[in-house]
Amino acid sequence: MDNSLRLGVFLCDCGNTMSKTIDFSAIKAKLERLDDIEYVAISHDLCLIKAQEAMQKDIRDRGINRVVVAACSPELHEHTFMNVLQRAGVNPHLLSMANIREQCFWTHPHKEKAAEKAMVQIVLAINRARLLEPVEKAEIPVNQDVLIVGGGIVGTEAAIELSHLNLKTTLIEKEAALGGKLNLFASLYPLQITPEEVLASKLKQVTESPNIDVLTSAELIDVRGQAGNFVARIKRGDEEFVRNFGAVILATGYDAQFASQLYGFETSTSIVTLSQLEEMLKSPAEIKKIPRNVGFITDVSDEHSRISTLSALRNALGVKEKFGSEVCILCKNLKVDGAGLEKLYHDCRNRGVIFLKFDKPPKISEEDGEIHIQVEDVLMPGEQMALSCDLLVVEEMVIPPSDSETLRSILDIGLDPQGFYQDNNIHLYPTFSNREGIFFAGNCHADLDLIRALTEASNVALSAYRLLAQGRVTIEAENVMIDPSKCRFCLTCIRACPHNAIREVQVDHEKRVAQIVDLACQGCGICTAVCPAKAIRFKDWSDDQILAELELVGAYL
Amino acid sequence: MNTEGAFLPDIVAFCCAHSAYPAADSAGYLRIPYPENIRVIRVPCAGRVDVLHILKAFEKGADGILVLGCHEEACRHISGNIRAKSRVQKANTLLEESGIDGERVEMLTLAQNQGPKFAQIASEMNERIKGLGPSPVKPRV
Amino acid sequence: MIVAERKPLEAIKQMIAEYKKILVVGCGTCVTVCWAGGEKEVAVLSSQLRLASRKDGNELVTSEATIERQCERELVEGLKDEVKRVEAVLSLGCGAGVQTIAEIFQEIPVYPALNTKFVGMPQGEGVWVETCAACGDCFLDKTGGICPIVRCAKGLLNGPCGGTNNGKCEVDPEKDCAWTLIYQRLKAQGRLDLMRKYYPRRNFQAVTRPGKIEALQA
Amino acid sequence: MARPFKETLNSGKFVVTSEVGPPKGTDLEKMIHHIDLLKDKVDALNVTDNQSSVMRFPSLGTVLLIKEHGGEPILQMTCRDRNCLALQADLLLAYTRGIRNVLCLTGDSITVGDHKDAKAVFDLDSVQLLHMVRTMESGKDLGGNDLQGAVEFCVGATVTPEANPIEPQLIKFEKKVEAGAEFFQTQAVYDLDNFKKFMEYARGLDKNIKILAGIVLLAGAKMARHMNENVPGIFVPQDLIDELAGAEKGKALQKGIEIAGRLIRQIKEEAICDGVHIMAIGREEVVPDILEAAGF
Repeated sequence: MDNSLRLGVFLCDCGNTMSKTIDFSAIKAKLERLDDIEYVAISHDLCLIKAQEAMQKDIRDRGINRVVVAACSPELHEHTFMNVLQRAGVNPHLLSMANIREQCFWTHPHKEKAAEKAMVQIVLAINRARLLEPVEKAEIPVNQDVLIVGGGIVGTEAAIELSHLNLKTTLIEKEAALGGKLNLFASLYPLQITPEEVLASKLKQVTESPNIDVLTSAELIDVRGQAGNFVARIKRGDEEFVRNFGAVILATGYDAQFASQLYGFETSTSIVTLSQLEEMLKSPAEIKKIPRNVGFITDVSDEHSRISTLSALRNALGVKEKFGSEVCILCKNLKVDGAGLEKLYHDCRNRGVIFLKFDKPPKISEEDGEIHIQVEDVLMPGEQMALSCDLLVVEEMVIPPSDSETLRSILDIGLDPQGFYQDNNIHLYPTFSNREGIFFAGNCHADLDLIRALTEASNVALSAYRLLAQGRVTIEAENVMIDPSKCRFCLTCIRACPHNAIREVQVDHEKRVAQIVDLACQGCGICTAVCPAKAIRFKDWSDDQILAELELVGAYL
Repeated sequence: MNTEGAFLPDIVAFCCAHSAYPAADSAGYLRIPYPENIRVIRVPCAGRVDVLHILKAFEKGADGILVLGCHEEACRHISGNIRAKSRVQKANTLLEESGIDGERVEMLTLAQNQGPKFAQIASEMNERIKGLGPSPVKPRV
Repeated sequence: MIVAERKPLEAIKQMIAEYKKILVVGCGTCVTVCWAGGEKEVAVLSSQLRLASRKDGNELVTSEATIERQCERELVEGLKDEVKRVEAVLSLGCGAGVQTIAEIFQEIPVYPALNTKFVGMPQGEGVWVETCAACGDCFLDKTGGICPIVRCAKGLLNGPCGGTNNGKCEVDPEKDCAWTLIYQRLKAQGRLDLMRKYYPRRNFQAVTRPGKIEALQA
Repeated sequence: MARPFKETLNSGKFVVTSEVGPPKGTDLEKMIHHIDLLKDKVDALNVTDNQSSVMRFPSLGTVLLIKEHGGEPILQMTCRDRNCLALQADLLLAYTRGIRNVLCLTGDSITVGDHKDAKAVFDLDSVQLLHMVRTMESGKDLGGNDLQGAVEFCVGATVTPEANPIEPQLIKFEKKVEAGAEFFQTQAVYDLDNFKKFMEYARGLDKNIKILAGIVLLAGAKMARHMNENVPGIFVPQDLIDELAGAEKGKALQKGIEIAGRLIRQIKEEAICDGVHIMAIGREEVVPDILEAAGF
């Protein structure tokens, strides 16, 4: 067949709803007079299979090589129509859409103006269609092994999930044993199971799985490469070795730190942190004097942390159970939005724990091992209440793990303003990093209770599975492409790419240029816009196509 | 362009496909009207918008330009919205140099579900550009 | 790399005020890398000039070309046909590029659109700093690889002046005092003896203007 | 006739010098008045060279005037405005007209002055300038050519004891000593404890170097704060600022004179260094008051 343009325009009046305000056959007649138009069809329901089959047949029978659909928003059905093109034997990227429903008829009540605008939008879509380029698919092999950094409960759970999915993992942990924070917990309320039992059952699964290779006292030194083909250097004692992975999961958890500057006092024998209390609860026999009155202070930092709330509540119950003391929890806010947390709160109340809500931080003084607290309950403004206890438990700030900055620079990923890992887009892709093939799970990137964190472990395992399960990935080859003859290797794009998807390649023995890694590219087009040599072409969103949509500005409306 | 004698500006809105474009759709779902003379151009990220696109839009007759991207710290492509912001600043300067009021270009952020906000932005821009009058470099048709 | 900066549009407009057709020429080497004169900047300037001319009631016609290196005769000669079609050439090259074009197309006026600033390196996105004065008599062996000739506002060779201000330069508090940096680096390397040495005045004629280098034929 | 400055320096006497700032223009009346006022009250008068990069009546012309009026002048030479040919030629002239003292400085940056776009020369730096004088004394010029008739000068240099960081400044100080500086004039000092530390270091380096502490007259709390914020290497302690601020209205200058006098007296009584150099910056007429406040 010759290479001439043969455009097919498919108009959809959305179940006759739009044809009430506009004469579709008039539009059709106008369009038919334009150059290169092979076919114009009016449909009422292009979103239905039957209409799509007809469309597919029209494309095939009439040798249409560019398709314009004027219908609803591409956000809804762009993929649908791309599939139609695919089935009709036309490259799916040769589709151009005019959004005449959401962004025209539904929003512009003035009939004539809406009709006029629809026409402009269709003509623009046609002009854009002329400039479209095919983007071919390609398959590339990926390494199926997964590296999990952090052998706490979340990392361990992710490894177990992946082993069930038959993917091999290397689980590296900087401490000498797996388990992380769970080793320090005295209880797991509201769960009835103990931390020891949870860990024992998980570790058994890990040991029994042929798919999990555990490296304790090990750390990640360096990672090169891209999704599907990461090359990691791992250090264990004096030994350093290299392993290849297709994906990396970070589950490095959090650290807890007592912020004395926030409280204005230091810890002592009568003032302990939640972590110290957990130690006491784990071995109550070692305690010289069981406290009669225990006070908790939480959320002084105003972070409304789930971890802190959960920790205060379950340890208050722990104190009741192990020491039988009177317990009072002073808080600014409690975050009880997790599964079972509301019940945990009620359990505390039912066991006699008193809650006191403050707005201004309480005044604390210590005298002969006795703690005096002055606090104003928000329900009784203006009234200073005086309490005393022989053990005061203070919350700790949840801070990023000490190695997060190191891992950030090794993996070239982002940190949020607090220093936790930065999600790609917190709403859309909560477990994705800014880089393809690198995922986050658990408290290293979000404030989660245990159940949520374990859910994330499963989610992240599935995300890795989706990427690696087939051992090869279908990608869109060279949708964004750097012309090696125009590239000046100025590094602008490499520095600007938010997904770290551009690498340098050697063209011949002397010339090096930047090159897009198709699997890692997420199609934002930032590189295309920043290139000072205009050497980067984004086929789906080329300058020509964008400029084509600027034509006729001023000519119609 | 000028149907009833009154000045109807040509406004181009470059809309990020992850935020502002669905927001414009959402205005449609909610049947919230905004001026017809806003032309939405879908881009994969506000960071795709080049200063050249903005300059050329004026060459082609635009009276005002909006670049609409994701809210800060919620950009689908991490830094695309921040880049768009600084690029619009650059475009303001380049346009001022050419004798065109830099106020004709603005970068704003939106979330997918902010249909009413989109309509409000579109209407406000329309009023602002009406106030400024036609672009001084509008080609004569 | 040579670092340049676009002249203000007003200055460029005045240079080319009398012409209706101009060729805007970019250079694909240093000035592309420093975002001043690559294909992108050629397009931006051309667009700006067209807009400005239309604003003034004229219609300037611009054509655009970017060649690999404006300072090479053979590469500039490739512009022959395009130059014939215009009244003037506007170069977004460094001073060497402008002069090469002017030398080869002597019949046509050639104007500089850039100010060639210095030899430097990038310091973060979109920021370049001067690091070499092209003095012709490199001094870096004595200063731990930090050039006081260009990075000290006064180009001193024997240590800081009295204007060191918390390690910054009195002339510009944004800029580091080069001699503080040199001191810190040499100290870290255990080579402070280099700083204690006396250095006589440098040879200001190491490059006799205009500079010229003749290497043996390869 | 005034005693040659070199003799004064070596006499063991507590040395006092002051400064004359030439005017912009040819009306020299006020400056001549200052010269006459001060020439017999201090051991030498020092003339600034286009101070703060502001173009003025030349230093060389002024030292000749001082000489005519019977004072002992010190010629300040900066490297900013002249290349080594001009600097050498000026010294030849100065020597033939009886000038015997030179203070070698780098010079302020061009950009702080009133000809901001002028070319800064800096053919030499201050250490090289000291070397230049010594070379000329040996009968050669910087090009290695013989001079028909050499020169001989008492050469001084400057140092900033409050520089931050101080170490690079001290290395340069050592280089100036090695290059043959016989006396040093310091940047303004107010914190004498810190200055004592510097002096300890300087004495350890070379006992024979004469050091004159710089005394800049504080005309008020505002000026003190301004200097703290804007002049590198000057630190006015808070108690002095408070003292100035607490002065009665219209009496701030008087307080400044009192403070300067007190500092000088303490330096002299505790023999912290070899003398002082008083910089009254535009208020030369009160220098006698400062001296009086200091007990001279």
